[in-house]
Amino acid sequence: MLNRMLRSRYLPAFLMLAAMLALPYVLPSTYYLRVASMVFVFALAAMGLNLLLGLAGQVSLGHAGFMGVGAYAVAIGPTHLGVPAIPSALAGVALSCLLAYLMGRPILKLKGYYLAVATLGCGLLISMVLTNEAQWTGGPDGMGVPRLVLFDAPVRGVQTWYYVCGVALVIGMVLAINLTFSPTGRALRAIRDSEVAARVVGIDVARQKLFVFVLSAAYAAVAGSLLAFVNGHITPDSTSGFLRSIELITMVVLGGTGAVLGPVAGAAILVILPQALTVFHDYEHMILGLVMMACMIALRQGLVPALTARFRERTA
Amino acid sequence: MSILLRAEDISISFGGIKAVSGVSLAVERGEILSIIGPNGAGKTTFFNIISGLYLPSQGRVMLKDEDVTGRPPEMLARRGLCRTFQNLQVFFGMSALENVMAGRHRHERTSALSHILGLRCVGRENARSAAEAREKLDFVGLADLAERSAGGLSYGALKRLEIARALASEPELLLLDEPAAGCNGTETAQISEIIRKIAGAGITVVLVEHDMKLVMRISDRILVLEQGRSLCLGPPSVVRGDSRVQAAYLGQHGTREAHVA
Amino acid sequence: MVGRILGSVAIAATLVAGGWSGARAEEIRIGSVVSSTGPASLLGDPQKRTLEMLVEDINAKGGIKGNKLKLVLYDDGGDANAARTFATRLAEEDKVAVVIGGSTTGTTMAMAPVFEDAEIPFMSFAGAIQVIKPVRKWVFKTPHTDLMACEKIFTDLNARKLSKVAFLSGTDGFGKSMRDQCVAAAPKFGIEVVHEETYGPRDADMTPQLTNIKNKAGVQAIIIPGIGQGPAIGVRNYKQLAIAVPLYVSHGVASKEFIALAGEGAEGVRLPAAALLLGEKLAADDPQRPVVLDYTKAYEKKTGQPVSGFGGFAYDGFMIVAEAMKRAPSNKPAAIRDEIEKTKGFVGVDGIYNMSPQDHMGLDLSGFRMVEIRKGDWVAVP
Amino acid sequence: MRASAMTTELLQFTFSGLTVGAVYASVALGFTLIYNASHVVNLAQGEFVMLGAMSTVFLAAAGLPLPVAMILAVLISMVAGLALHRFAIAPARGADPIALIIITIGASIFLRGLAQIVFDKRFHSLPPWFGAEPIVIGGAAVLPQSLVVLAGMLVVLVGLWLFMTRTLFGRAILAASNNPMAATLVGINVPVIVAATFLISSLLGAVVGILVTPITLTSYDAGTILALKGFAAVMLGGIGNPPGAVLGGLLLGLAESFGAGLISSQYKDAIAFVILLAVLLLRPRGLLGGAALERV
Repeated sequence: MLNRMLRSRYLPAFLMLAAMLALPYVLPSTYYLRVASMVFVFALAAMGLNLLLGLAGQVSLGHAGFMGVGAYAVAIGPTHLGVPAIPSALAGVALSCLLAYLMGRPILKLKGYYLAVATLGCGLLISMVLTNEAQWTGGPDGMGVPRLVLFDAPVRGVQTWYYVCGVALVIGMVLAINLTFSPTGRALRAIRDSEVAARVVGIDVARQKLFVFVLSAAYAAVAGSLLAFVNGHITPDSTSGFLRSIELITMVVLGGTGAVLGPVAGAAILVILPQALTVFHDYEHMILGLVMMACMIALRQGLVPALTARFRERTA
Repeated sequence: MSILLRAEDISISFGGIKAVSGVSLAVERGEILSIIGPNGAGKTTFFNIISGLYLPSQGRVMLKDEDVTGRPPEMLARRGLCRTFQNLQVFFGMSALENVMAGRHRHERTSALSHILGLRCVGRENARSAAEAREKLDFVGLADLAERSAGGLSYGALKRLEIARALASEPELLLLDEPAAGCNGTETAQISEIIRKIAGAGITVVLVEHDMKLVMRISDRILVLEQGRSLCLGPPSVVRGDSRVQAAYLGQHGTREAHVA
Repeated sequence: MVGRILGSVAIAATLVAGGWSGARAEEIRIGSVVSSTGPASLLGDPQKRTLEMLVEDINAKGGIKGNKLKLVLYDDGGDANAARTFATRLAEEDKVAVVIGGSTTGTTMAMAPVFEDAEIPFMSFAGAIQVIKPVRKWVFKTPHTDLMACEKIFTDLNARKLSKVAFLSGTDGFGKSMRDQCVAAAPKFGIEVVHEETYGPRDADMTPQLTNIKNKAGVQAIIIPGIGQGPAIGVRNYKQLAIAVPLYVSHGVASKEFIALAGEGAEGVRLPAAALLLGEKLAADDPQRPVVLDYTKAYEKKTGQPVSGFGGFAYDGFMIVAEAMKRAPSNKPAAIRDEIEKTKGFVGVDGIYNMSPQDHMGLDLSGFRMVEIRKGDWVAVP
Repeated sequence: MRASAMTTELLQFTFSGLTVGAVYASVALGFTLIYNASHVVNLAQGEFVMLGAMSTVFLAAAGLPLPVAMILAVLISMVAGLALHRFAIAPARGADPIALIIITIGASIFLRGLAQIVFDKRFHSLPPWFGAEPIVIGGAAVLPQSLVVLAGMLVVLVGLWLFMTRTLFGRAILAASNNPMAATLVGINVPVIVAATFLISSLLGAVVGILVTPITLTSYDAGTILALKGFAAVMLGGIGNPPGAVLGGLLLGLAESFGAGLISSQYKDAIAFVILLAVLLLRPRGLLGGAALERV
């Protein structure tokens, strides 16, 4: 049984699930649960981005925009439209997918840095709308998110959201693993390695790219909705800003694009590091920059792939 | 004999230079047809046009009596045309088996939604694709290396891997762009054997190749291009004896050989 | 209930910690989350410096009722999400008795629920009115609301018999919030907003927007709500285009360096500002004069930088809390909260505070003064 | 009469756009230089601009004469550029482009972190070279410093062009950017060339920072937005193409000023990006990037 699990492609998801269930018994206070929830939420968004970047080799520098759509959906729905939170969240995911579809259709033809700047532009547009349309979004200061009410009981408490985020991450992970080892996953990896070769064997490159772009936007939107629920107050910058997009892509690359656990590791670094670096006070940004550079120089494929390779070398 | 692919009066130019001009060709079902010519004669460009990568400025391409000029390669693949590349276009981040499984793409029927959800039908389909892919790997003699990462294979093995991947798409017409380029004698012999087996399985093969011995040995017909124009078309014996070919092409034989070496 | 138990546990833990460290007196932990880096660092940085200076100062004088203070300060970089995490950390890990800080409305609103749940008093430096309206039991704030700045400007416009204004507002939280409050309040003062433009917080040139305002018929005054470099560049471009109508900026530029940055264009520009800005220029009998001069001197000596209104918010916030702690029967959060709410007649650099259960800011319009920039210095407008 | 008011207005927008655009263009040019030699997109380019400007401000405040402060500031920025190459880019040679980008992001966070400690977090300005009294051209008011910036831009462009085409070293840079392998074969030391482009880019950044600070002001975190806009400008013009970078920068500046002046100041950045997107959809490799042709 254990042996089968160890060899299963779902091993990373098992590990994640086990870690998620064990952590609350180890962590001394809800503050740590809050930090862990943030890791889960950002790991989920980064995992979606990893499908795009790691699997299909396409970059997006505007992914936080889709997080923003998911986050604001659960704020605007109940506040302005009288739609309950869960349907609002679903609508947010749907809207995010629709936006990704409409944007992706033209811009996914672009390659490399051109795609990077186009997605960056799309992310900025979303962020700008969230900032400027203050009558709906509360503007730059943001808006409150009504507490989620399920079966007439408000869902509250850091613990509850910790488990919700953790479960969402594990599910996201399982789905990502499923996709990777499916015909679509092979097609996407083929596109990443050689677009022209993918085309000649009959892979509809445009369609596959669009599919994975929309899927990654869905991940981001779900993560955004969770972020909004956990935080209770959202601002355009903290959900959809340009720097958040950069942070997401940094998580993916730091953790390693090739591995399912990569985005989790990347998110853990970028969420936990600022908490740990507070002891350095004014020097924390310098050290954060140094750590990022050192990581990328020493472990170019990213943390998880580089470490697994080293581990294999040692055991072999 | 029926005509599988017909190229009519194909021309294309880049930056004012005519790379291919007025080339016509009719490929018969079941034959092995080679395209030869000196470097820069427009062979690969012509290939890129009939495989849908470039849009010709003039002329049309008919596949099975259907005008497919300007159709993208993925549409041609669905109509039974597949190709390999002069410069390797292998999926280096995947295993040899997965490379060939990717070639099965157009035969895989499950939906993307089922892929995400990991439904049972996907598992069955994966198994089916893997079985077919192993068969193709066996066909090109790479069965033992199925689980190896493509990045770790030798050059000759990669050349054959590309052929296996193309075969996995079950083409009726296979275009091979310099399948033996850069291969040593043994590897060339293996490739030559594989091409014969492919033709034996009823698949039409068109190849661009520099290795004259290989071309003369396996081809049913040979098209000679020079400076973008069609110089001569016929069976090896005729082409070998054609004075224009000798003047234009075989005259450079020595220098070309040196170049390849 | 749970919160209360946690609160007592917190105090117990602090006591134990104090005992271990060998200190006889209790150490009171004061938490703070400010945006000392990032887009709002203009606000957060002087606040951080002020808090550090004040804690050092009080400890040097023996602490509060013999208890030393310990400042636990985090930088949220202007990110509401990080602010929320640090707020949880202050409440859960650091077990602070009171929290001072929250540089922007966005970060404050993200943190407020945490302290409401943990029942820790929270003194914010955010401008927007929604921080204290509706009143939250545990949340207070020191700066004047944006609405008050608008009212001060409109009153001045009324006095000058000007009624048609154009806005060039920043798209950051401060500019947007003030613009919204001003536009809503305008009709009450008979002010008509005839044209509106905006600028991005990092814009280096606003001549297109100001050209439009200049060419708009009937504009009698221009108002630039915003903070940081934006209003300075706006004023420079206003001068560049030789626009003749009066210009108002907001209390968000309230620092001496604004005059230097805005250059010659600043001549004649008016703004509502707290007493802090006037410094030596305050009347000798002004009740705020000693406080303002004390803070200004101490801050400038300590940091080598001119005081800013944002640091002033932190000064008032800290001092109100310190006074409340002196009065409070215990160092429990609830006790401190109750005393903060009872603050009466506290003279700060931003105004004179009179808090109540209905008013968790406690300032009225009298704290604001209309000042005009003349010959490179502030002058009070009567 | 109305027509002339309109012309004046448009002229005013044009000057505004050109001034801002010149800044974007210079940053874009810095990007392009480094990209051409090493295929690294250096997102720390904006920090070079900041270092030049902030160093000048603080050195001048410390009592140095302004010209000396400027020269020292340029040197400081160049040291930073060289250090960035030596300690972060060179050790990571051969890494993925995206990994290199993350390294430059790390570098920009580091430099910003350093600047907030060494300098401060306030805004600063420098005195304009020829006074603040605007010059009226065709009814539009232009700051003399804007003309200094535009002239400086021109000098930099011409200087760069002469350097690249007339000097052996410049030609070596061109050769290395066209084909690093061949350049190595003919004896060009490519790593030295790459280091040189970092040096030139940081010099360029610092000069621009010093020139524009009298107009735009500066602060420790002024680099981020410049990197963002510079990157957009590069892509608008077509990556790897120096005239494209300049064109892209100027057009982006003009798009913002005309967007703000004629359409909506609230959405002016959006307008600029929509134009960028539209250009890319029509020309997937930017304005001067040439046609895309797949080589197989």
